[in-house]
Amino acid sequence: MTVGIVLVSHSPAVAGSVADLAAELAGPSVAIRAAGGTDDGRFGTSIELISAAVRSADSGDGVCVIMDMGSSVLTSKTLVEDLEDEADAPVVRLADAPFAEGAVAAAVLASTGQDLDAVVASAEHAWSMRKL
Amino acid sequence: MTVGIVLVSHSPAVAGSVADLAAELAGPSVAIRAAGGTDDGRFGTSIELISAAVRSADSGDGVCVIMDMGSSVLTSKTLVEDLEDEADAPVVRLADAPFAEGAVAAAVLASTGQDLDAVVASAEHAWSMRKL
Amino acid sequence: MAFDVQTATAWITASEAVVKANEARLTGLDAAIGDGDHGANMARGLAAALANIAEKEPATPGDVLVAAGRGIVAKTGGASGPLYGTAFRRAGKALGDATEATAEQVGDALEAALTAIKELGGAAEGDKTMVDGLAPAVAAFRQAVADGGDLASASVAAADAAEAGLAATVPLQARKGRASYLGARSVGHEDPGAASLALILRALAEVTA
Amino acid sequence: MAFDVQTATAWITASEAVVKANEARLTGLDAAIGDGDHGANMARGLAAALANIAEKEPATPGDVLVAAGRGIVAKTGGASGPLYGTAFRRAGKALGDATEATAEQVGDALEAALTAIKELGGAAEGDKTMVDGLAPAVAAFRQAVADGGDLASASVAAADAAEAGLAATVPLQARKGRASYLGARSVGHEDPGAASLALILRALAEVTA
Ligand SMILES: Nc1ncnc2c1ncn2[C@@H]1O[C@H](COP(=O)(O)OP(=O)(O)O)[C@@H](O)[C@H]1O
Ligand SMILES: Nc1ncnc2c1ncn2[C@@H]1O[C@H](COP(=O)(O)OP(=O)(O)O)[C@@H](O)[C@H]1O
Ligand SMILES: [Mg+2]
Ligand SMILES: [Mg+2]
Ligand SMILES: [Mg+2]
Ligand SMILES: [Mg+2]
Repeated sequence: MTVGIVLVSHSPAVAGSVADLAAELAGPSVAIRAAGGTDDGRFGTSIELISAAVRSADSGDGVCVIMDMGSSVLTSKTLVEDLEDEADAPVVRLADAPFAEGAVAAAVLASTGQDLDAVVASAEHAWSMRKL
Repeated sequence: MTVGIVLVSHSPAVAGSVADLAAELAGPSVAIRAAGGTDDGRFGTSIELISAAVRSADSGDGVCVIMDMGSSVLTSKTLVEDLEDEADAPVVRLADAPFAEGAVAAAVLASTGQDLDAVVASAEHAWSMRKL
Repeated sequence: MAFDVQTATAWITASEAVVKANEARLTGLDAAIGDGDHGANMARGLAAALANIAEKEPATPGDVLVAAGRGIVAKTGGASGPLYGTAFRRAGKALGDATEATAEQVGDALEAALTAIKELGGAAEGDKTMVDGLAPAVAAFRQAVADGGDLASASVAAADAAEAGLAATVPLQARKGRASYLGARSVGHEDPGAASLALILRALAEVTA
Repeated sequence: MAFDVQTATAWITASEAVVKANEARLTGLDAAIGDGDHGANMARGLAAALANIAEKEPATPGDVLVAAGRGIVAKTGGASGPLYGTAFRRAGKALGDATEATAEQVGDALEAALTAIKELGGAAEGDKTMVDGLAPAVAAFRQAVADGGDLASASVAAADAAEAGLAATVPLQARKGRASYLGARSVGHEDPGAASLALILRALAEVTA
């Protein structure tokens, strides 16, 4: 069992680089996909990029989506609604989590074979992490 | 008055891309500097890169440093200790904040001309932000 | 006059045109308190709405709005995309399969749009968002219909209320979206989303006149 | 034998050599529960320590350790850099300007190193970090001195205790550093930082023998 991770950021570079950072720690067993920016590479969000990332990240065990802010959150919520009307859609859960910290926590936990609930919970638990 | 911002990440690409994202919202009045990775571009942290970024970000109103995790935090703490022994060192405060959300909040608040205490507080306040 | 496929299509066409004509103004408002892309976002989204309507050839006004909403969601790129897109889709669904929607049905559709935006974005009136334009517009539209007004006069009432709502966003401090990061510095500016909303409702008044 | 500039320099030289010889093993331990760079980090940091000692030509053993610490902080690149670097600097400062530090003074310096690591990293014993090697080592060193042992025998006691501490990290679950993200999966492996710490204290025992 390996839960997939999708990182949705307003910025293509932020989504991609945080995906690389999380992958460095989680190792190759976890599918971590970036969906950053608009479909023409500007700052913003594309529901089609998120949808493609979710389908690519899913291996049947579900996908945890982590968003940075604003349009990333609203567009991801809209995708979840759309998937409800679709047969055989991947199981998708949005994590309410700090972006970078949640991504690392979720990816590492997914690498240990935990299920979607546990992966989402670990991302959300990152709000209670402190650094100093 | 404009407080400078330094973003310290284990990953050069994460620090740089989050700096660009924050700059997009904060505008050109705020000096936002990235200190990501080691001095030879690997994943990790370099006290010399952080020190150079802090000096470059400071315009006399102080610098708010935001770290992602692990070595970023420990190395930034070590730099602050070192600066205590230095005459005319920039005034540096470490913010205990979620990396991306704290960076955006701090940069936007700095753009409004608030002082270092307020900028650090806005970054730290990002822990209580919720997305869903 | 009733709200049929032609009217619905004319509304989206006129909305696209007026947003395009005001693109620089919307972008300027967003540059002041956001990230300066609202004009481009809306122009792109409404162009995609028109393209999707042309492709789908919808048979009811409800389906016109659903097609518009899908185009907007797909291509806008900003927070306004899922918000307006979901709003148009819910409004379209609220019209059901009516081929000629009454003023009362259009009022219900606008109400559904408002509910959709509030649910998705979590903003209340006073948060300095498009909700501050749409909420008074829906109320004015329904009041006009209750007072015996037709689609044309109710749409004028809605557009007037949206413009008043836009003006009322100036002294507000943003509590949702990017502008909320600015704190007190968001005060003193019109909200970009409330500005585009006023343009779109003025377009409705014009095509139903 | 006392702890003088030659002995201090020999310690760092031997540490660099033994870490280099064990680089692949340290990296393998870190690959299992971290990010697989601890061997490279330590090799780089200790090489910089030697380079800085050669450049500064320190006149006291304390200054040797301070110079080593600065090199380690500057070049290691991982969490081990500020931790070991600050530890060596604080240990060096604890030696003051003694030219021949006694076993007791070296014990105080090791204690200062432990305090520095705990303060900076916030880890306690049992969190599966280098603290689990250093804490029992410091206690064993001081106990040996209290029991009348000299620098050589106290250093052997410290190295033995660090190796036992390393073995004791295997069943622990990490609560600090990258490995803590793994939760229960960090159980069953030696901690990389505790492993490098044991090598460095064995090097001390060898140069003081
Ligand atoms: N959560 C929300 N609820 C309601 N409206 C919102 C919300 N977030 C943003 N908006 C509206 O969207 C407008 C900004 O749209 P736009 O600039 O296209 O998106 P972005 O902020 O992603 O760049 C704001 O002026 C506001 O009216
Ligand atoms: N907060 C901490 N307190 C004490 N030791 C720590 C802490 N964080 C990490 N370590 C030690 O550092 C070692 C990892 O070092 P290294 O791999 O060089 O750094 P990084 O984790 O940044 O890649 C761990 O095995 C542990 O012993
Ligand atoms: Mg915008
Ligand atoms: Mg935008
Ligand atoms: Mg490591
Ligand atoms: Mg590392």
